[in-house]
Amino acid sequence: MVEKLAELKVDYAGVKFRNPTVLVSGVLGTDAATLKMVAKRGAGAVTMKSIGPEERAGHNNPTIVATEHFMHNAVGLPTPGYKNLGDKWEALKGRDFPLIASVFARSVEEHAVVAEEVASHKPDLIEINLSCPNVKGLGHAFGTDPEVAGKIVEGVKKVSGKVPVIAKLTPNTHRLVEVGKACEEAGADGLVAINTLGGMMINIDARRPVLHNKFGGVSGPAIKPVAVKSIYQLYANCKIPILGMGGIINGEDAIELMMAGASAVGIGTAVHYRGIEVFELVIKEMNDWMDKNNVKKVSELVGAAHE
Amino acid sequence: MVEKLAELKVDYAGVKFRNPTVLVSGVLGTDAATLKMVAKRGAGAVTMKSIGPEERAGHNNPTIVATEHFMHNAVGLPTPGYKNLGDKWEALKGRDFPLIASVFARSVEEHAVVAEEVASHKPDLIEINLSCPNVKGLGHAFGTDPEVAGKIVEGVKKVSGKVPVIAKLTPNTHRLVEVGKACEEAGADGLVAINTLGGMMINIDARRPVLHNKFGGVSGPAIKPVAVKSIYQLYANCKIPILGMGGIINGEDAIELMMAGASAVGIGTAVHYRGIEVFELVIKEMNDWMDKNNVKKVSELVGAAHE
Amino acid sequence: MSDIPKMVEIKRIQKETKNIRTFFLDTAINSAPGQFLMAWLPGIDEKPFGVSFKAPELGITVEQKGKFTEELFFLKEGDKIGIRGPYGNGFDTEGVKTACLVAGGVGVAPINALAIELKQKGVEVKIILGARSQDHLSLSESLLQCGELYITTDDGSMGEKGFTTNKLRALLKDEKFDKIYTCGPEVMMIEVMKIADSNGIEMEASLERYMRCGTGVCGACSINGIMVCKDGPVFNSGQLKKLTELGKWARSKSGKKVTLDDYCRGKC
Amino acid sequence: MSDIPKMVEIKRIQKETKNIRTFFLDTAINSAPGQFLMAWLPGIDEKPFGVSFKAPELGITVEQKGKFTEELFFLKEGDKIGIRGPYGNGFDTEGVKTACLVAGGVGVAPINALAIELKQKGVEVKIILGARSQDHLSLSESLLQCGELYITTDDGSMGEKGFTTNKLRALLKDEKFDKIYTCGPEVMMIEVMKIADSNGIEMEASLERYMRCGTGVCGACSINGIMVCKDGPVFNSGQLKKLTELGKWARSKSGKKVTLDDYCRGKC
Ligand SMILES: Cc1cc2nc3c(=O)[nH]c(=O)nc-3n(C[C@H](O)[C@H](O)[C@H](O)COP(=O)(O)OP(=O)(O)OC[C@H]3O[C@@H](n4cnc5c(N)ncnc54)[C@H](O)[C@@H]3O)c2cc1C
Ligand SMILES: Cc1cc2nc3c(=O)[nH]c(=O)nc-3n(C[C@H](O)[C@H](O)[C@H](O)COP(=O)(O)OP(=O)(O)OC[C@H]3O[C@@H](n4cnc5c(N)ncnc54)[C@H](O)[C@@H]3O)c2cc1C
Ligand SMILES: Cc1cc2nc3c(=O)[nH]c(=O)nc-3n(C[C@H](O)[C@H](O)[C@H](O)COP(=O)(O)O)c2cc1C
Ligand SMILES: Cc1cc2nc3c(=O)[nH]c(=O)nc-3n(C[C@H](O)[C@H](O)[C@H](O)COP(=O)(O)O)c2cc1C
Ligand code: FES
Ligand code: FES
Repeated sequence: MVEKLAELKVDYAGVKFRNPTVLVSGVLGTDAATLKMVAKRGAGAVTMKSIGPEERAGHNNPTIVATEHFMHNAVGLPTPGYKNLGDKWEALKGRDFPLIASVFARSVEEHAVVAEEVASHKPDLIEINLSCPNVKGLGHAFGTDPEVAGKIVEGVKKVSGKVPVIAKLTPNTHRLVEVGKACEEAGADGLVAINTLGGMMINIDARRPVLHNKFGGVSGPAIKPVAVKSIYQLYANCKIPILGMGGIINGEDAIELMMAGASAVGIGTAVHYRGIEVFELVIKEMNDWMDKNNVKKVSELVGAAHE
Repeated sequence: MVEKLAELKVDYAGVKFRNPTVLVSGVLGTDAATLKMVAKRGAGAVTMKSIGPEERAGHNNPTIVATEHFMHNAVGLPTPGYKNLGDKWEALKGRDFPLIASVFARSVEEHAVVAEEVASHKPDLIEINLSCPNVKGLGHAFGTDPEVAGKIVEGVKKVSGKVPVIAKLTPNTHRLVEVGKACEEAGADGLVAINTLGGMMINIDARRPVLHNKFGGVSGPAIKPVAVKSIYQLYANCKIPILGMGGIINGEDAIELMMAGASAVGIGTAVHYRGIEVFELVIKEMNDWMDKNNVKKVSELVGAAHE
Repeated sequence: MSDIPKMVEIKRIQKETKNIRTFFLDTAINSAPGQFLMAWLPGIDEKPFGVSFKAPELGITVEQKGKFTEELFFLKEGDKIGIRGPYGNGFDTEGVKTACLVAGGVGVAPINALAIELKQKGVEVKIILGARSQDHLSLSESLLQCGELYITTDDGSMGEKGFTTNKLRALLKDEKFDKIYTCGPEVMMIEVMKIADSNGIEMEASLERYMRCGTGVCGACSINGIMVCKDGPVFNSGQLKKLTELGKWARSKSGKKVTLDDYCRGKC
Repeated sequence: MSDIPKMVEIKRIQKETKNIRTFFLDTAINSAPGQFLMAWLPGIDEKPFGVSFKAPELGITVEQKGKFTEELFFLKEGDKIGIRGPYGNGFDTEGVKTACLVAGGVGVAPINALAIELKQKGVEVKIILGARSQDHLSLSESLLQCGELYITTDDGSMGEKGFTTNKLRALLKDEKFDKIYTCGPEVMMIEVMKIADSNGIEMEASLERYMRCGTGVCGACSINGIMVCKDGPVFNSGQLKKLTELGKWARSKSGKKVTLDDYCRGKC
């Protein structure tokens, strides 16, 4: 039972994770049974698929494709809507693993509406997905504007009660660090970095974008260097802890993101490449590396590449 | 002699390229002999390593590393300086291939100073590298601010005489399209997209960033979807032609970038993966695909994924 | 390795009934019976279809039901569609010497691929093929080559009038099989499972849920935390019995829990 | 496949002279004689070094010259350095039955790896090892195991006083070789090439230029448009004769064309 090794426990934004690996939002988080299964298969914490203001079917397929270098998706934020999740919350009561509830909305105010209801079901953390397009703004994501991002965090903090609030940042901007700082100042308890990188694939034989939505997010090995840089810069400029993600496939990748400054690490796309066993595998690989390098506590790795 | 096939000729910003493949700036462009060799080995046009305001040694090594997914570099813009290139210009006189001169500088005004001298040596195109950090600004690259980018292009256009001016954009911003439009309005004859994606790699055994400069640019397969999206959006919003680059390894990749909207395509990192033969190979692969799909002129592919 | 759609030509279209066609594709894919492809119509959608013929030509057998299949039925030989896969686990045929295959409606698609393989392996095969009416019956010619074929229709328009499960019960009075395989409406498959259980025979069923990735990543196809696309679509009775959602619940495109009935009526 | 530095332990440091040490590394790399590694000292720099010993332990032989090598010389056994590679083409030994190896200074490093391989292949080897003085002479013990060894020093502090090229001329009066291999200062290698040519003997020399990528991408190491890191570092006399920059020009870190003299004095 690798996940029971004491040295792998981490504290993230006041919540104890059994180990640093976290199931990211949007991957396998659709129902309670799956979340429980992922926790059972080793994840230190799990994230529910992002919850939105009203029911959305998401985009037509193809929504998710992959090459050897990356996964490319535009699922279109399908969600039953925050009011239609009773069965899911019910089934997650009495769980023995930390649960992160991801939320998104279409305006600053709506974030608080969704988050208030979500907080009442007592997830262990509320994650604000700041990467959604800001329909009222310029069309860019909320996460490209420090001021707007700060306001969203502030609004959610007012209604979240005792549940810590973490802000998930988009890498698709030169203002990432400013946005992170604004969230911290607004009271965020932690940061999550990074969401997917904006991209597009064209099938030349069809002469068309591959994804039904044309544009989509890139994740997996291709974005690891972007994740490492983002985390490194956030760690250097913010004090709140970082849940790092982007391109982790194996234990060494996880350690790399931790050395950049992550207190815990998300795993998403790797489920595609290595299956659901990836959590157990990554934990084992981290443990092996730590043993070989005489590292007693995984927390010693956090920010180790900064000197 | 594949490069002689009529249907592969393209016109980019008023300059005729023998075929759509272009050696990108920063790869093999250090000296005249190498540029000639690359042209001989098939490239439709070649770009000189970016020329700066004064001699710079660049960073210590490691400056260039690679994995199976990407190349990661922070060479640090080494340059003899625009005043120390007499021998190179001399050796490039009477050439039988189009030559792109890439320039960079540290302020809006300095760009014009460098470009004026460069223009006097009559390259076929002047490419402005807008990705350098703007030391006088917020530390971001000039290419993240449409207003500044426009001013730089305007200044260079004033001194460039008959040499067309093209602006090379950075993908590290949510304002890419705005920057492209600003350059177009300022008189740019073409756009170049994309430069490298900002990233970082950490060697966990050394507990250190791999590149001496810590941060660096990511190129190769990992950034292709970012390049395709960038080019697609620029094509939809600007009228001037696009020299597309980012992650082209084979002929199908080149066609993908052209279908996104590129009139010609840059090849850089692929030299690492396939050697200098990559130009001949890509041209052959493009030609094979065109034959199979009954496409007579490569220009028919430009923007074909837009409907 | 790459899970991106590849455009392939429709080499031949075989009309099975008014509503059912088999599309033979100009490509070779090494798939096991029970595995499926994701088929893409650019600009329309991408949906899963079981492989009904593996060789000499790769075939999928499709019933026209709604938007996607309607668009697919507009296509002619020579047109192209995108495919990726094969995905899923496929049927387990190890050690099987005698088998009974029970197909309902277009669930016959993967059953046909299985029947062909079992025949090649020298397995003794009996097949029960059922549908609402003649219009929903397909691939009987191919199945006839693979073993003894029994046809049932709800309305009696072809074969015996009645359900496949009635026929199965009847057959089991005199016969024994190493394994029963089934694909069709979930209620039918549950019934087949019960019959197999009470006769002490191993069985496998191929399930259907809404799918996006096809590779076990997105969670859209979850049934009790099991991914139908990757852990399935084929499950044996031991596995099926643990699926409390079987026959009752499914998840709509939005991820909302809906009754299987609503799901099948497209009310989601 | 991955061209990123891997941290490896220094297993053993062998002092060759006051200024030259061989570092044996705890790793196995399948390199051919003449290939080189990029050695990384985190926070300092990364530089190319020829492989001097391939097995049983991988070794590089380094002369302390400036910043990087000074830092390297601070390291002790058990410390780690990063390496990537091997890079470059290596010497061509096909069909060679008798060979003469001419090494100048620390150019002996790849020559030693070559001598070991030739000896193993049963090639008859003669080696001329020269340096400014005894302090710059290294690996003579290893070379002695591989063939007949002649030592020359500019100041006569060891072996014969004089240049390696004088010794080579003397040897060639009585002997014939299938091939001459050389590594050392460029002027010396050019002289060796001329001698080989006038005797009608094939030759190969290993060149040195400023390097960044090591894989033929950046163009830093260009000599007449040929990448020393990838097309070389070993060239035969036919190739060398086309290199008009040989012995005259090099490129500094900034990419500026400088005289070879300035380059070697570190004036760049
Ligand atoms: C693993 C797998 C394999 C499949 N193999 C095949 C196959 O071999 N051949 C084939 O024809 N189809 C197969 N399907 C179903 C197929 O993917 C589509 O769902 C079907 O073709 C309907 O698509 P549509 O867009 O035309 O209809 P839609 O517009 O989606 O629906 C039209 C109507 O069809 C009915 N319908 C839709 N989905 C279902 C369902 N799951 N169960 C019952 N009724 C439904 C509803 O009444 C709905 O209103 C498979 C599905 C899965 C998950
Ligand atoms: C393919 C290749 C293989 C090499 N193999 C070896 C090897 O096996 N062993 C080894 O010791 N070195 C080797 N070198 C040289 C090595 O890479 C370094 O350049 C050298 O160690 C000096 O590094 P430094 O930082 O200590 O000195 P620097 O600080 O760079 O230079 C200090 C002084 O050394 C002298 N110097 C530097 N470079 C050269 C040069 N190219 N030619 C002549 N003098 C120079 C100059 O006087 C300079 O001022 C090789 C180089 C190449 C390109
Ligand atoms: C299929 C898929 C769906 C995703 N959906 C969401 C989502 O709903 N909300 C969100 O915040 N992030 C979503 N993401 C982003 C991931 O949570 C994660 O930030 C990103 O994929 C980087 O991690 P990875 O490389 O380990 O996958 C999704 C990613 C994938 C691959
Ligand atoms: C080693 C290296 C050095 C580069 N140097 C420059 C440069 O000096 N100026 C510039 O505008 N772009 C530079 N680039 C970026 C490339 O020109 C190109 O935009 C990018 O690499 C994407 O193309 P690719 O994926 O084909 O390499 C460099 C890229 C690499 C890999
Ligand atoms: S369709 Fe995505 S997990 Fe099954
Ligand atoms: S060192 Fe980069 S091309 Fe040789």
